[in-house]
Amino acid sequence: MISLTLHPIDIGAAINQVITPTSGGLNVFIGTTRNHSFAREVKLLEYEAYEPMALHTIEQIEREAREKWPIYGVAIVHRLGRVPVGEASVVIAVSAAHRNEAFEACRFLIDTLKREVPIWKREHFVDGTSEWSGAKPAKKAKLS
Amino acid sequence: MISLTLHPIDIGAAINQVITPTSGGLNVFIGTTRNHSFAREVKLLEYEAYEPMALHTIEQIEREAREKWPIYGVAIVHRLGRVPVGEASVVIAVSAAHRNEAFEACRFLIDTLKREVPIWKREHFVDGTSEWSGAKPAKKAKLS
Amino acid sequence: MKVRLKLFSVARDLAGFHELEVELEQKARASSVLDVLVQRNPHFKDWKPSLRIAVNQEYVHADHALRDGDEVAIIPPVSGG
Amino acid sequence: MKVRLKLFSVARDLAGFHELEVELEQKARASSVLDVLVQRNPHFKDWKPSLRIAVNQEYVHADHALRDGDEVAIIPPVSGG
Repeated sequence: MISLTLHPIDIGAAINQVITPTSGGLNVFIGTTRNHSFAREVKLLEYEAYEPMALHTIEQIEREAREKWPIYGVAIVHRLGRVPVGEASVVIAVSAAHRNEAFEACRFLIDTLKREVPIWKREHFVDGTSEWSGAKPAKKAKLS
Repeated sequence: MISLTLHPIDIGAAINQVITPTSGGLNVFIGTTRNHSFAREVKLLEYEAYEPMALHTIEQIEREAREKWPIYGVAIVHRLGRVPVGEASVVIAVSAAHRNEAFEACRFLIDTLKREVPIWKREHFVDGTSEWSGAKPAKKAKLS
Repeated sequence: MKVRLKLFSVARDLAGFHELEVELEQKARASSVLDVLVQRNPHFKDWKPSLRIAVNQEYVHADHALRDGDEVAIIPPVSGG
Repeated sequence: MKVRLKLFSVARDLAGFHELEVELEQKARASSVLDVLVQRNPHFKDWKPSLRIAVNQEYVHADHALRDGDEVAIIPPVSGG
């Protein structure tokens, strides 16, 4: 189950999707909006995606994980739009016969998602300003 | 939140307990009953605990995890009694500012729980027999 | 040839548009679209090293040969998760 | 002195009881309760190397000195999770 959604993620549904009668261990990663970023107070995060490519890239990394580990169920759900503090922006659930594969595959999926999938996070601060997360030019650009 | 329960574990409740406004990443391990064990068909697992010591030992390993990693919320729930195939026997949820600590602490908690906490699993097979999981004497005992 | 250019995140803010049909010379490479963007806004020059390019929803190298009708996306450093 | 002995899992099955008050000599060690169990059922001898002992809900070494009123638990290899 791979999806992008504008609504709060149903974490329980994602988890239930990946439990199979053959699975003994399940690892789940949940990314949530936290109330600060580099000492600045965050009000909410806003995610945008290049949606078809994001889905396609998530499918690729799921395939890659399945080649590396004998895993059974995989659910990857990313929320788009505004995500208030304390709510989930991403849920990745992986089941396997044994816990080691579930942990390793889940870690691989979130690490690779964060590096490869075309989704961007805009941080909205309590002081009313906002900026794209980590967006800095190679050389300091004079942005007007 | 640490608990032992005879009832199905409310996974969503355990997860919601550990989300704090300061947490950015949450890792959850869920152990479920699988339908086979060393090629034998399993009907259900039955857990018993030395309850006060199990709770006390889980508290100790949570404290140990908190000394090793800067984690925020921790929930550890273990089910006792009969757990049918596909249902959760244990749920461990850990939140932290960043995913690395959440993953590492969660892995430590389940690994240590499985090694130290006085809980035992009896496997009930589809063929009607049952036995304590992994129970073999150092030398082969002639059990009557 | 013509390609459909898509910009996201900070690249879109910098360019001031999200989508544009761009006319390129024959034998254009993926990097050619970056040159077009730099012509329109010199600030893109500073961003060039951190931008990735996707053609028809796959990441490509800068020297990837473009074809008429391609969808070319400018991918600033991603920050999902 | 008297200690309260608790057995679990395969140890309970082997002994045939879950709890028992046991009379031990003064200066008894944790391992003394294993000797009592072996006396009652020789099969315990084969299990001895894999049994851990907890006194008042803490794991102890075999030479831990027992005290009157202790709760002594025989902990076979655990298998929770």
